[in-house]
Amino acid sequence: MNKLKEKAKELLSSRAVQVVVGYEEGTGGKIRPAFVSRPEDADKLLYNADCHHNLALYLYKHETKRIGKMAVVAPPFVLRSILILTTEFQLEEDSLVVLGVTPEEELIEFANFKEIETWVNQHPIGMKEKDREMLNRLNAMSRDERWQFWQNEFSKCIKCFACRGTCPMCSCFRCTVDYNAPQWISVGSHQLGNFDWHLMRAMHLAGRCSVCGQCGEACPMDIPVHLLSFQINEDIFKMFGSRAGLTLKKESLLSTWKSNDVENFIR
Amino acid sequence: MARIGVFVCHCGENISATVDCDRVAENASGLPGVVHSVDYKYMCSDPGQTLIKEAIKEHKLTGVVVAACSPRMHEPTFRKACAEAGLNPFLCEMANVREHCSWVHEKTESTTQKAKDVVRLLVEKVKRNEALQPIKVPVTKKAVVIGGGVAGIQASLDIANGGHQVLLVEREPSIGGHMSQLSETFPTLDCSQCILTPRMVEVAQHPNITLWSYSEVIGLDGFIGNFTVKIRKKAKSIDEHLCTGCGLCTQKCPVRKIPSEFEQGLGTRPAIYTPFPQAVPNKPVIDKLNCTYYLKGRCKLCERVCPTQAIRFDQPDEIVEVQAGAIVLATGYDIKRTDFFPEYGYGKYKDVIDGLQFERLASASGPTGGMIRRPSDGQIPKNIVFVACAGSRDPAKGIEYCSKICCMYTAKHAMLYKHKVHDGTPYVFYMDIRAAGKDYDEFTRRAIEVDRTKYIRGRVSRIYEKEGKLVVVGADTLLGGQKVEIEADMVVLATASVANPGSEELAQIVHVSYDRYKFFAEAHPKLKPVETNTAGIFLAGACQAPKDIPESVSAASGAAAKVLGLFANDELTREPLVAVVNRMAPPLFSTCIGCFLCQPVCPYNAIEREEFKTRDGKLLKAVARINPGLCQGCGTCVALCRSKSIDLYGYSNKQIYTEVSALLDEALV
Amino acid sequence: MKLIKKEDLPGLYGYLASAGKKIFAPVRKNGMVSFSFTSAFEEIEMSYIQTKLSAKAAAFPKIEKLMKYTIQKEGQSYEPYDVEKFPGIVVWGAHPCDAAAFHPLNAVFTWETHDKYFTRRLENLLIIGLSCTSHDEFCFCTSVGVHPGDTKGSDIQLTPLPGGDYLAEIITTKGEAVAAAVPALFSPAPGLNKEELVTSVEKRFDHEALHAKINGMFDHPVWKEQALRCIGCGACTYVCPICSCFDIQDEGGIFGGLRYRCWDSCGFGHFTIHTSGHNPRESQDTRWRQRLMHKFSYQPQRQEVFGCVGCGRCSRNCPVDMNISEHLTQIMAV
Amino acid sequence: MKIGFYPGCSVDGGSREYKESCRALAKAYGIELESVPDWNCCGASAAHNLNRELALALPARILSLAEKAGMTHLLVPCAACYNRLMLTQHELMKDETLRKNISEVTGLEFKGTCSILNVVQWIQKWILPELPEKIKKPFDYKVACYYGCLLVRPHKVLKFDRPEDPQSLDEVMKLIGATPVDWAFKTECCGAGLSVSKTDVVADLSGKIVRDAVYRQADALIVACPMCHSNLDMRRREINGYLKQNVSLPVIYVTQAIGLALGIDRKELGLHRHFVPVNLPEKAEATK
Amino acid sequence: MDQFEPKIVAFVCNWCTYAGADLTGTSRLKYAHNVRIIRFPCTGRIDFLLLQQAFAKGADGIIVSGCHPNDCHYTSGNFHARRRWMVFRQMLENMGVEAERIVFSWVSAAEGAKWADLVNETVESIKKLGPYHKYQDMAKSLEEWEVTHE
Repeated sequence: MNKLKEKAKELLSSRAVQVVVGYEEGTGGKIRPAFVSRPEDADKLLYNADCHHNLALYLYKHETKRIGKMAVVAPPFVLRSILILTTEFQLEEDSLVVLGVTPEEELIEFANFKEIETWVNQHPIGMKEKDREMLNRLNAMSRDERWQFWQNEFSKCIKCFACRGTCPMCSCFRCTVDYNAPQWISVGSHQLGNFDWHLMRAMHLAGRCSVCGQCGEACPMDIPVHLLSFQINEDIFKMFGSRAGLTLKKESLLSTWKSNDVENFIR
Repeated sequence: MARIGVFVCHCGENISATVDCDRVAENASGLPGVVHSVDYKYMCSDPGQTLIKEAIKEHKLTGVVVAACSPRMHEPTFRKACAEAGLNPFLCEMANVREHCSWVHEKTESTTQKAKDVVRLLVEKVKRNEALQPIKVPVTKKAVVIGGGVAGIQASLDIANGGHQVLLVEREPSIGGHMSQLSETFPTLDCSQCILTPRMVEVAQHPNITLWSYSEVIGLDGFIGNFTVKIRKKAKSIDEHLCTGCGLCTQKCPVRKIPSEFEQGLGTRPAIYTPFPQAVPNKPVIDKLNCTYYLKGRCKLCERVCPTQAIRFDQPDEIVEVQAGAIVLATGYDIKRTDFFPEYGYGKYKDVIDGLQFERLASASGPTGGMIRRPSDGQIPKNIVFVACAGSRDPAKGIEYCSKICCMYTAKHAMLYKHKVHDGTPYVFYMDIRAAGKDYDEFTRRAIEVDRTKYIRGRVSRIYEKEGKLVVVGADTLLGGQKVEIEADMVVLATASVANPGSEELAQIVHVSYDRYKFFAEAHPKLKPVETNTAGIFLAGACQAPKDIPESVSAASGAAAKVLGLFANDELTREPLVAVVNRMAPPLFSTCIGCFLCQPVCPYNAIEREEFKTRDGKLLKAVARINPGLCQGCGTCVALCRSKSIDLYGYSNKQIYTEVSALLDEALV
Repeated sequence: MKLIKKEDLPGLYGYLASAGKKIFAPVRKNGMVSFSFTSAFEEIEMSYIQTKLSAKAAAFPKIEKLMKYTIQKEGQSYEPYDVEKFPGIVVWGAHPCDAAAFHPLNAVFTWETHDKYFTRRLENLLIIGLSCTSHDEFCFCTSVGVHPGDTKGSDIQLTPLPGGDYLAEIITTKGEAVAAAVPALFSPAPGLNKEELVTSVEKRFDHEALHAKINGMFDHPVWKEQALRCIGCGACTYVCPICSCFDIQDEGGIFGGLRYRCWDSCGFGHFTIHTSGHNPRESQDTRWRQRLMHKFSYQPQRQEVFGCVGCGRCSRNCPVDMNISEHLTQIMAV
Repeated sequence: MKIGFYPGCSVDGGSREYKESCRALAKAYGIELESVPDWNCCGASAAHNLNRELALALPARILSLAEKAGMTHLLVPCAACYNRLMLTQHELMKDETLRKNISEVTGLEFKGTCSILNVVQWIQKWILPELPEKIKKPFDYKVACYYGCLLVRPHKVLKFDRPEDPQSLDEVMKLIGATPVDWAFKTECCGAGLSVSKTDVVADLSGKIVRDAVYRQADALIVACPMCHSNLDMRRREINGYLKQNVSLPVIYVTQAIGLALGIDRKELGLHRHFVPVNLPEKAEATK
Repeated sequence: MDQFEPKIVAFVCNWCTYAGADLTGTSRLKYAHNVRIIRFPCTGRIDFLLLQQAFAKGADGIIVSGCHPNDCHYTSGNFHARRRWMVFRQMLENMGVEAERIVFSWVSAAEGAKWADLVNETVESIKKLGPYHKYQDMAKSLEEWEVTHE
């Protein structure tokens, strides 16, 4: 990881970038996002398997953008997010230096986003064992059991929107849940409001999710919301053979179609 | 506070027979916001309409619900009535209690209940309707026709004869297209040029037609009725006003060995040339890539011989912008060539030629004066093989479609050959004979029965040269797939018809969609064959799909009719049921964040990028904007927009959401 | 100072339950301790450092229904919920920070207007406090004037003894009433120094000094710096025992519905947005500043209470580890 | 430098000279051909038209082993093997579940990271670059390049050369000084599938190939597939019978031809192993 | 309770299915009365949130119907819709919602009879499934909310 620190130092002292968005150690060994704008602070940057925050989130916020040009420490899921955000016009290639980090914790630099595209296609992201197990458990359930499972989980929800806040793909300024003409989704965190919210969110992420799992990590009430996106992501791959974040082509799953999309339920 | 009027129609007995109309009206009168509710025998009758008009005035109604037949039947009627009473027509809605209720159910309580529900639903909707103004778009009554083949010519003439200005833009030095290259035409075997050239001349002389040959469209802005077309007029290096077309220069030009495009490379032309004798305009252009002066800086022989000093070596390309109300695309087609068929040795063996080349050989004005001669040694071929479906209907070659014209022209070629070489034997390899069309099948039968053409049902696997012969290896599927080998003197490939090179580029320039074969896509495969998805842009001829002459011509006339229809009005009035992206004060400008996922969703390319900038030009925000001239109001973008920043007039989020809620807000059954 | 044996706690629980009280106590469910309504003493978790959600829900639930309304042609009619029907609630085993939090919360709901829903719930509240015998790196109560043994806010305060029994301090008349009702459960306490029983939380800063300093820091750059990683969610405010912001909503159809209030958060970008689209707090740092200023500058000024009891929940539950005590310490340093 | 090498049964056995000439070439370039450890049958013989799972599992195992051995490139001289390996990689890469299933069968992970090269691709990548300066004795002969069916088809999977009229071998031959003839049988079937069972059909099919090559006055047939070779070389007696004449036209592997141009010893190239003796007309020594 | 009469909402496009349902009427074909039709310009306009809302408001079944593929008045609205429903339906399955209560169909302006059959079949199948209590109870959660329900 010294490579990363050195690179960050170099970028900052050469003023190539004004801030490096990365990871640092927080309270009690927790990992948290870090914003380094002085070369001497670069030493606190780190990267390891516990770095789960999806830093792509910060790349388009005006709060960070106003600091100046950014460099970002980018594990594979951040790389995918960067591609998605680029296809959605939320990022410009020239406003960003991407410091890729491989699961082996090695630094990879990219001359341009095209290279990122190539790289992510050569390096599929595996699902965490516990998530894989949970999905298998859910799929093994009867539908009523699944309903019950999610009802219980959602009953914990307090509508703090940490899942939304921490997700780079929730790039909307005004979320549908904040829209009140009409009030599509109840504001109160009662059972219906919670259910509608989580269903709507999962749908709005379908075909756009970089499967980083950060929404689940962020939930203070330990609701595994990320599983909704993980599962549909798998289903979408089965149905359409595509995964989000692997291309710079501007063709989001639900904004495109094929005349030969195969479905078996329309009469 | 809303003041809604509800008017329940009996439609004679049609509704009242199964629906208890007065109870429906009474129930409606109990709904919040309803200030007036009546039922009447015939709402669409004059007295019925008067009833509504008076109620609007008397009760100061802010919305009207007519519970009667299907809105597809009488919505215009009642909206007009409201307008006459001073109520914005878009504040009138219809509850369909006939087609969807009284006619499909027996007389029961639930039927009346259903009527009540539907009325309640529309009352809630109409409360949220907005007064809308129809969109008016001025129309520039001038058409630009792109492509001067037979389709372009026909479209231009029809529009011009309709009394409107036409600008015909042709890429080549002359109009005429592929048809001018043809010898005879099926199924009548009349000479192509004889029927085409008069039309070409008519174009040149028509007061309403401006012809720009040697020109290309390089840009298009605007929308239906209001296009700005950007055109490059390539330098012809001559002053057209001075040039008389005497042709002296073309005779004197020392560079003579340039393969002629018009002759499909079977003949040659000089560097300053007119493609063919009957060219329109019949004035030469200088081919800069081959002219000695442009290459080496000396010669200028043409300049010296020109009696009118019309040569202009320093003439630059000219870029012109033209205003137009409608565009007709008539860019035609091309055929597959050269090493696309390595197995047929096309491009390798001189005597393996394509259909257009054969047309030139057979043409009286062609390089051989109409004699069928082998390009290699000028011998008259005694055995000639025609290969139909060369590339067409061949997934392996990536061309799955049928090129449509080959069956017919191959039969024609066989006949022409037989008429010129009586002792020769024509063979035709084919998959199926597709001769659907007036006098078409009779024609192919003639080729087989009268002219004794040997038709072999099977495909050719390989053609190779051996001892001066072309060995054609194929199969005869009617003989149980037996292998056939024919030693031919000449082979003619009916190569697949494909989209013109550059059609994709043009499609992107003018924003029309195209299919996977790069042919332009019609707006609707059945009902809108000459329209494109972009309003105001129409299709004529083979640029949409392979077509023969009569089809191209009728498509062209169809397109012209559409244009004339459009030009019949000074301004377009469009229902304002269009989508709109919200706007608000800076620094937000809109809740749209400009992800532009809506752009690929729009079938009409109506979604544009609007940029908000600081005074010094720094980009603050880019958001979506919907061009009301192009939007057709399908609302797909509205449903897709995550932040609900897009809404659709007439079917707004508020309206529809309320409909769903209102429906179920009370017991349905 | 009394003693209550651990085997007598169920008795106390039983009495309160039989007295028709709903008992709101820490319960451990799938790895998470949270205040919930219990039906048996066995459900209760007595040894915990901090619950996920605070006890504030007992008086300020995440959803409080205010009234029913109906819409008829003639007009609308309203039917407010009857606060007299509110149940009596016992908050069982609240640590001193949670117990202390009801005071500043009350200060908000009785400031200028008198919120009948909250105050009635508070009146019906009996708080059985539980001194802290352990803490974690997030606890900083001592820095904001609360102490792990404090009895402020509790009616009865229990302090765990090594053996498992509890010291019981009867603080208020409410508490006395209970003790008087079940005297058998309480025995005289052995002479013990309570101080030695409770944990000691290191003091990181002085809240009065902080108050004095932060008042003048409105335009200080530190906010921008600190708020950079904040994702603008509401986790901190919803787990906070004092945050009291709420939203009011109507839900229903064309013929009527009901009005309720529910938790809201100053962390949300839309919290202050105007219809025009203008937003007085349009960047996250201004929202973060608002949260701290409100707790340590405005509330002390206007209501003479601090908006923080140092329970550390906001930091424990922050998805990006916005550690409040760390930030406050930093603010003291700048 | 090291490159993965998958001999397969024929190159390892009947067509040993092919392997020998590959190795000889490699040696001349200081390339080490490292055989895939514990390699198995590619399934070209029977498996691929009997049992799909087996047909995929066999090559998958080979590729997995290659990956495990850290091979980034794998040279597969036999066109049949090459074809099987390519098809398998194609199938598995486009279907995740299938990939999983097959991995379970082989018990080895399959990543698809190893790029498979047929002999021509290998030559293009590693041999051509320094070829001109290495040539000792230009291979100055008229040659008929015979590609056979498996080297260039199916095109949508192999993406190698033009399926109907391939050119790559001709290009290589030109580079070593040979003159490729234009002929019609580059990709016609040699009857490999029936090589053992129906030699009369082989005689017919291969016979036509040989005949045209002779008619085009070729001095040699150039091949890149052991199947083709054995048919055109080993079955020459039947072919002669079919053609009713004795044809002495030699059949030479592309690797042997290059080897000769590089002046590598005939024995090292295994030329002595052919059934049809390779005696090319002596040309004026043109050493450079 | 007497015979269960399901509440069914139909979301249909204006150009094909709405017209098709009109044809059912003009041909006087009878069908079950349980369905209420809401008219959209195109299936592409139908927001999945509306389906959630319909269930929440107490619908036992939903019909979504528009133009056959390639027949869309707007050429591609129904293709977009199809993808949306493919994903949405799967999502409902994953969350344990009884997706078969939503019946998707292509009904053209010429298929008056098909519309009648579609409605009747849907009503029958929903009757078999019974009222969608699960969802409706969840929707009542606010009315039944008590602070003691924490």
